[in-house]
Amino acid sequence: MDDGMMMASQPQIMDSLCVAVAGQGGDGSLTLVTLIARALADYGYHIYESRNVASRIKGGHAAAFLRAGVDPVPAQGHDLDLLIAFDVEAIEILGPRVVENGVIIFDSSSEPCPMGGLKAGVEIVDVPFGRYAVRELRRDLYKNSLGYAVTCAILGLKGDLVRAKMREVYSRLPANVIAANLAAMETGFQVAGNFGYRGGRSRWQPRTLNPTPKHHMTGNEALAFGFLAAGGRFFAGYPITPATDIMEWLEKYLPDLGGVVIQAEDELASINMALGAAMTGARTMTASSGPGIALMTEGISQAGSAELPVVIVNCQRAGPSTGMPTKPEQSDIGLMTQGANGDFPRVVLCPATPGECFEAGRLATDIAEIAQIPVFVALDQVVAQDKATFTLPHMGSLTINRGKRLAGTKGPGGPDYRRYQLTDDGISPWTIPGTPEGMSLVTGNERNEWGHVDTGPDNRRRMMDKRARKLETISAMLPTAVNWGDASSEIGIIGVGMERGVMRDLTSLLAKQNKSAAFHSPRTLWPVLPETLEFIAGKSRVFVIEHNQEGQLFRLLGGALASRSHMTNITRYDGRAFSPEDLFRRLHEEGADL
Amino acid sequence: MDDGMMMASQPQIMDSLCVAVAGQGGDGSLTLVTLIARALADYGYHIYESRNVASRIKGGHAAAFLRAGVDPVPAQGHDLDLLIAFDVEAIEILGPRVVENGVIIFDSSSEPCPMGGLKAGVEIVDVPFGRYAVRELRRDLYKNSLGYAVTCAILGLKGDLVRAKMREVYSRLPANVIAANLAAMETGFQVAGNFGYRGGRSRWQPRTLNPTPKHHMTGNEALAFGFLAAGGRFFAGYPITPATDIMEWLEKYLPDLGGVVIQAEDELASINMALGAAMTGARTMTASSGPGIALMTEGISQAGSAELPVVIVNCQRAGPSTGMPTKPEQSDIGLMTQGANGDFPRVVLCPATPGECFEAGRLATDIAEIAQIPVFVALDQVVAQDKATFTLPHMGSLTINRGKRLAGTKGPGGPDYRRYQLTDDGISPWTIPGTPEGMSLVTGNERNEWGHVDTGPDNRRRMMDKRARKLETISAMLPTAVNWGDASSEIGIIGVGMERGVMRDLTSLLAKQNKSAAFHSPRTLWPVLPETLEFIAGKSRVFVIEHNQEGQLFRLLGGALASRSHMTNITRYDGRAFSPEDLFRRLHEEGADL
Amino acid sequence: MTLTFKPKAPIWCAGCGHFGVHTALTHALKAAHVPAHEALIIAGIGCSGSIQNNLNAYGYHALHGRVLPTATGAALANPNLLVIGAGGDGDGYAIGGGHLLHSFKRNPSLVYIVMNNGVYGLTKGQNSPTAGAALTNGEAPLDAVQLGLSVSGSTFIARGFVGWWDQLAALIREGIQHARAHCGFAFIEAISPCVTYNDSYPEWDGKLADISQDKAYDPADRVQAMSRVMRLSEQGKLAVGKILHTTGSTLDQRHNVNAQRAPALQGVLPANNVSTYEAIARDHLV
Amino acid sequence: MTLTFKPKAPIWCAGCGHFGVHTALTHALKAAHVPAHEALIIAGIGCSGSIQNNLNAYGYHALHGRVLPTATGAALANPNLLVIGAGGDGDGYAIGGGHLLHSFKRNPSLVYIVMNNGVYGLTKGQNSPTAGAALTNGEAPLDAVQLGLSVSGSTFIARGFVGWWDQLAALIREGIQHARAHCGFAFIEAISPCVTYNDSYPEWDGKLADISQDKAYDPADRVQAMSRVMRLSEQGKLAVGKILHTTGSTLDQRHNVNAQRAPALQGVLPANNVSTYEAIARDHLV
Ligand SMILES: Cc1ncc(C[n+]2csc(CCOP(=O)(O)OP(=O)(O)O)c2C)c(N)n1
Ligand SMILES: Cc1ncc(C[n+]2csc(CCOP(=O)(O)OP(=O)(O)O)c2C)c(N)n1
Ligand code: SF4
Ligand code: SF4
Ligand SMILES: [Mg+2]
Ligand SMILES: [Mg+2]
Repeated sequence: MDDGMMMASQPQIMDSLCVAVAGQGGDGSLTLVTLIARALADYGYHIYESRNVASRIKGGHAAAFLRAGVDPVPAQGHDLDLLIAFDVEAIEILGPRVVENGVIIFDSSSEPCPMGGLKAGVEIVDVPFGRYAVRELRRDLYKNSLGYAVTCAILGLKGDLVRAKMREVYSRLPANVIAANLAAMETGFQVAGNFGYRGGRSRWQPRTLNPTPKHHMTGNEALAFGFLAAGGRFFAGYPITPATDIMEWLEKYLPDLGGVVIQAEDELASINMALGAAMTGARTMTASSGPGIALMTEGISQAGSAELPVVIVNCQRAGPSTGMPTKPEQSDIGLMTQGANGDFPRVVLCPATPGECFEAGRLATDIAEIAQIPVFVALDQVVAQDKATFTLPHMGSLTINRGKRLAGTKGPGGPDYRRYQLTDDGISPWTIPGTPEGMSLVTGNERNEWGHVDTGPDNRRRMMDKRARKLETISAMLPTAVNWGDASSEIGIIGVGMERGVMRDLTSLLAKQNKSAAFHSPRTLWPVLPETLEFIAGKSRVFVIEHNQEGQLFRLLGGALASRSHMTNITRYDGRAFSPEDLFRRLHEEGADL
Repeated sequence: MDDGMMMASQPQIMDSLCVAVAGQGGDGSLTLVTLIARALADYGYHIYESRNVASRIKGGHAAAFLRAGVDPVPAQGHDLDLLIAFDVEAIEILGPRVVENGVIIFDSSSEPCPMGGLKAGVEIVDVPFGRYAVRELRRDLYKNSLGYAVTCAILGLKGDLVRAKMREVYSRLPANVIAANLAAMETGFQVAGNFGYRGGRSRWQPRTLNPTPKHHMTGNEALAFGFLAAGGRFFAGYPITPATDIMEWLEKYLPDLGGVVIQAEDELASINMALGAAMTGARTMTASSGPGIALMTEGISQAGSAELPVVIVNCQRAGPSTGMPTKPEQSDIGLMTQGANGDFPRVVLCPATPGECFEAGRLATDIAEIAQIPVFVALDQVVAQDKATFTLPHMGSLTINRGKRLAGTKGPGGPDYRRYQLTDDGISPWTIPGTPEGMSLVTGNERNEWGHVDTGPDNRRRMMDKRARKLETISAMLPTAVNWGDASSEIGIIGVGMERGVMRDLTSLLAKQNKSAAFHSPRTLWPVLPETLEFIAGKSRVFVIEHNQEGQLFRLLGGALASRSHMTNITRYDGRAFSPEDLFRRLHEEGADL
Repeated sequence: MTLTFKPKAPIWCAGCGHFGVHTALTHALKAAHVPAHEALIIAGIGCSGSIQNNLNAYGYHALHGRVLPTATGAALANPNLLVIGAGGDGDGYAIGGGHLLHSFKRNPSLVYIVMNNGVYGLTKGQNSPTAGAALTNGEAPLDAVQLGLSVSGSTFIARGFVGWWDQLAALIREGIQHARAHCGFAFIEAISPCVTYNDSYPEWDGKLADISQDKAYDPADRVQAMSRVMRLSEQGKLAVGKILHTTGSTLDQRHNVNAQRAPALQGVLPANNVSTYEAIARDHLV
Repeated sequence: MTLTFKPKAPIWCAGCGHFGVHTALTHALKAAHVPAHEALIIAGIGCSGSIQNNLNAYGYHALHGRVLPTATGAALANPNLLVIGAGGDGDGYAIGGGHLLHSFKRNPSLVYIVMNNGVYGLTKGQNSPTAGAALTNGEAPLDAVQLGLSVSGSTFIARGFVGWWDQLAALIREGIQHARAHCGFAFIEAISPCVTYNDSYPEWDGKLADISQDKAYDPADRVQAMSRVMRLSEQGKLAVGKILHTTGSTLDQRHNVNAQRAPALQGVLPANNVSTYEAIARDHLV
């Protein structure tokens, strides 16, 4: 390999960078991406990480992605600057996405790199990982450490920093494992050198940005933190992809705060444990994905009927049924907004970024207790598991609102205490079990103010109306949409969750062509807020972008009285996110004048 | 009591009659109504029976109603001609509904009949049932036999016929019990005589109509029969009001036909047993009400994904959650049409009469197998449990359609057999386990044509599209709406299930005032059929009548693209049916120009 | 004094066994000196599932079959409460069977009373899992006591009969003490006939074997308890009395939940926790 | 010959215990002479729940925890099939625990194989109900064999170890024969370690007690079987071998289901049943 060849041109200033690491599940692509991300973050880059894995433990194509930028990164990009491929399948799937003059680091242990389908000028850095790693016990880790050094050399990152980061990331591993990996890293630097990447010669040159420390979390983690910071102290769950991380994160932090995380025997137990805890006044959450949420619907209806505060997180994955467990979708919108027996007030929030997830976890906990209702937080696999840099709010500034919760040990104050007192705002003051003289009956049956069963028509109507009024009462608390772009454009584009990021990228793509549109990304899915209906009414053409087949958001908006003669639905349900280019093309196909 | 007084006027020709029997749960009001109904049916009357009971075994106000007419009776009426009241509460609740010059038979054993709130000229026939029945073991039955005779005397029914009917209805009881009740009946005739109802003197005079034998079934029973007649041979269920009758009816008839009825340990087991049986090729059904259906949603999504034919009956009761188990509602429309994880094709039928229930049971079974999808039959407690006379279709004329089911033991024909073969109509030919060389993989995961897991984006899209095409394929089989009234009227009225009957009564009520409207009662809830959207588009004012709070049908129509600027929603959710007068008043309040 | 809800009179059929459970429970609560506001009765759905309306305590009407997860959530969130689950055999052994298994295993400190009448009362007489073989065409009835003994984490298992009222009350009292002392899960099955749909009163007298009469019986020996109960069952008899009483790891212990440290008892104002929250935030810096 | 799906190679991690179950099951099917098209494998969700993709038989991927109701429905609808449920310990003992209980009680003629690795493999390593006390901070693991013995309707209970491959295959074969002879529910637990998340291979050798070695052991004696298993468990040992083998009322018998009379085997054309349907219609005349 001509070692001077690629070095002829000046290194490129790194304003943004897309990297993918791919191989078979178990190859540890995620670890390698984490290492690179940490190194880039030290330069002050904003980071966005995502993954594409199969629903199995070892084997199957698995990829991890990293996008870094000088500005906050809204989504995973499509084009790759650098690909680290551990096998031929990785090249076949991701090779075509490597840009002209991009770099591929390929594990040539067993086969040479197939060149078909690659763009012009792509440089192949051939590294026989297997040969180096063959004697090592933790082969995956070793491969990653090697690849890390090669990558960092190509990116032009400072060796000291690169070395320090690895020590930091591996700090909890046994000393001999650390030593072996540090050695692997040095081997990696040598390999890179063989390709000419040494002595400060590199393909990229990182900027040194204002290195303000940033938080780096997945949506799941940020959501769990928001719940915890809002005083959430009880979580009952059952493992399911892609929601398990929430339980695992809380298991790490909640017990120290006197909280409990319990792994139930199934989702019926999780939701009902949550209801039992909620009744005692603990702020309570559960989380699952489609199949588990389906099992919880009876319990959610019970929360609505018995007026118990509970937060339910749904990390949506591709259905129907078991579907594609590791792939994103937004196909439980009907299930969450309308899928339970009977009428009861509920709220469905839909944050789109880790920062919004933190806020949604916090707010959902407040709203649930204030209105004594079930509150959903709807994520999709992308929002749930992609990991981005952002800044958490100042912890000292957080507050919570316990609504009409009466003081702990004191009686409820009035001459009598009725758990289901009819009130103008629909919310009854309440006190928790253990309060002397606060005894109450809580029930999922229709009942009178005291909690005794009462199916008389007048009582029934009053109780239904009381419960329904709650949504009006908390309406001002519901998070409003994020709007951007050209508000005066005749074209409106609507999307939630994972569509937000690609809509942001689309904005930049349009800007390059001096075009624009009005973007509207709701953060409350249910009730549908008037702002969304107004946005729709104010445009001559509206596109609703969503990840499901039936157009569940589109239908929801129609059901909420939006006139749809000028609305077009753009759906996708193949388990893959839109790229801005995809979206642009689809909009064009639908006649968007963009 | 002046025994001549009430007899002064001529007996009234009985064209229609409304009777209520009420007391505490366990008083046996239903038995008495059955006896009277059977006697009237012998004269050729059409009969409609309904009930209003509490969710407890003994005690609590419980009432049974009977409406008889020379024409088919569409619904329970509001006004009562005759009330048999076993306690004061019954008078308080139902007394005001007795028409001027109506009759009340009152059990005066413990208290005199309260007269407040009764209309002018209501005759009170005081019968101290307790005094007569005190020595009897089966006190309830005894009371009913006594009340039966008193009632029949007042109605002017022939003594012989009345006596014969009792023998017939009680035929399976022990001889001593029958004897005691026949004696009680004779006592009843004497009591009636004391009030002047003897020797052919009566308040009413029955017509002798064409006594064509009629079938007399509840919606639940007729639905179960329709399923059985369509070759339904497997039913798995779990008791729940008001769906249990379906299981009990099938337990009586299915085993003789080589079928199985299994009471599962819960609804998760019922739906999954049903799926297991469906896979073997047995025509399969389950039934429940809101709470149980909520538990089944994961399984229903599995049927949609794995392409298994199953019929799910939902006898809707008032929610949310446990709600009011014995009261009617239509508040699971969202749950059935959109309440499961992911997108999949499904059908929701909504019959309104026992005759339609038979047909829905039959058709649902066919559609499920033809399209290999889950098919809901949505009833409400009124449609499910009210009992009416009608004529079943000629059994010899029934047919079934097994769709693309391949012949039992033969191979599937082609050179290869793919369980999920991609076809133009979305339906894959299938063969059942046990077929040599027909081996297949059936799964709720996304898979390729062979049934192997495949989450590749192209395969995914093709499979989702294939499944979605099924609805188009079976669209011509979906039952269309019943339309009546003045098709050219500017005012349209829409309602399903229990609203049908009251809409029919409203038609008569309007006719008396020389008014009319266009009535449209869909029999398919999902997919929303174009005929309904056309009906809506063709009117200048449309009223959607439904029994729930949120307007779930209204929302469904909006979600299906109906323009709703000229639509008004009339909802009720107090657990009581509309009377035609209620409905007329509500329509007026909403500005209906009727 | 504040006026809260007034307990109602039971709505059961005259002669229903559940009256006996109601009386026994009322007495046991009194005998164990449980203040009314510290007791939380979590009832199932069924005729049995209206008992909470008739007691002077906090009451909750759970979903059908979900008494135990609900009670577990409540007991774990606030261990100062005495949580008493109460429901039918359909509720507890059919739809709730999986939760029963896991409650024996988890051993949360709460009481669970199952009113066993061999039938679904409220839905009008279908067989429950304890219906006798004569009703089920030969299917053997479930014995929850044997089931409980087979799960090695269980600590307190008893059975009483509403006809033997004082023993039932005493068993419930002991169960309450077990749970209140945070020793774990106290399971008490009460044979409570349904006079309307499965009037089994006449049968029981000859069928019940009161194990407490045997002074040599040691409820701490699980293996012997199991053999005894199984042998009796082979003879067509049902063991009654305190069948198992032992110690074991409890759910509350494992989660380190106690009067000071429990979800419902924490000061959750963010202001009180700023430094902890900041430390967590720091964990996520890059 | 028609071409149907081709079984795939397993996707488990190298060394996973489930390979052993796959091999044992393949051999048992062959040894019991089950034609491929008569076997229906109903798998759960989990790493274990992909076994049906690797076998030459009809296969169904059930919902998580619902192997047994699905299998019961299939076996009852067509008793000519050999229905084999197969899944993980999370699938079968956690979310599916209630169904297991009721399957022991109902005794449907089918085989159920649980691959017990003490862990949720597919969701990456959470504790399953059989996780050892060391992992659960003291919570006693569930022993499904004891559970099964405690339900008096159960008829066939065995446990094998993938390390003792031939015994496991023999147990499965016997279970298949039990089910095919319509003698009821054949439950076989296979100890099948997860090398990735709970590598317990080293532990098992000393811990397993092979009860079949004892010639005096009588698998027809439920009470003795229970005592033996419980005593072993007190000594920290797990009984392996054919633990219970007896007779009892089966679900198929009670529903009068057999090769002639079964839901999936009826001629359901209305024309064949007109007189029966007319008789039913007559029952509803007034
Ligand atoms: C999910 C669900 N399924 C079914 C029902 C209907 N249901 C109400 S009570 C009951 C059974 C009651 O039997 P049991 O628990 O033994 O109580 P009992 O009435 O005998 O005291 C059933 C099945 C329900 N309420 N919810
Ligand atoms: C209703 C539902 N809840 C949760 C899950 C997620 N899930 C998939 S596999 C699994 C557990 C697998 O453990 P186990 O049954 O022991 O099988 P193993 O992987 O260990 O073989 C879980 C919880 C699911 N698919 N469905
Ligand atoms: S039906 Fe049975 S269980 Fe229910 S109240 Fe009456 S006697 Fe008791
Ligand atoms: S994770 Fe464990 S159970 Fe799953 S395949 Fe790997 S070794 Fe087997
Ligand atoms: Mg019961
Ligand atoms: Mg496992």
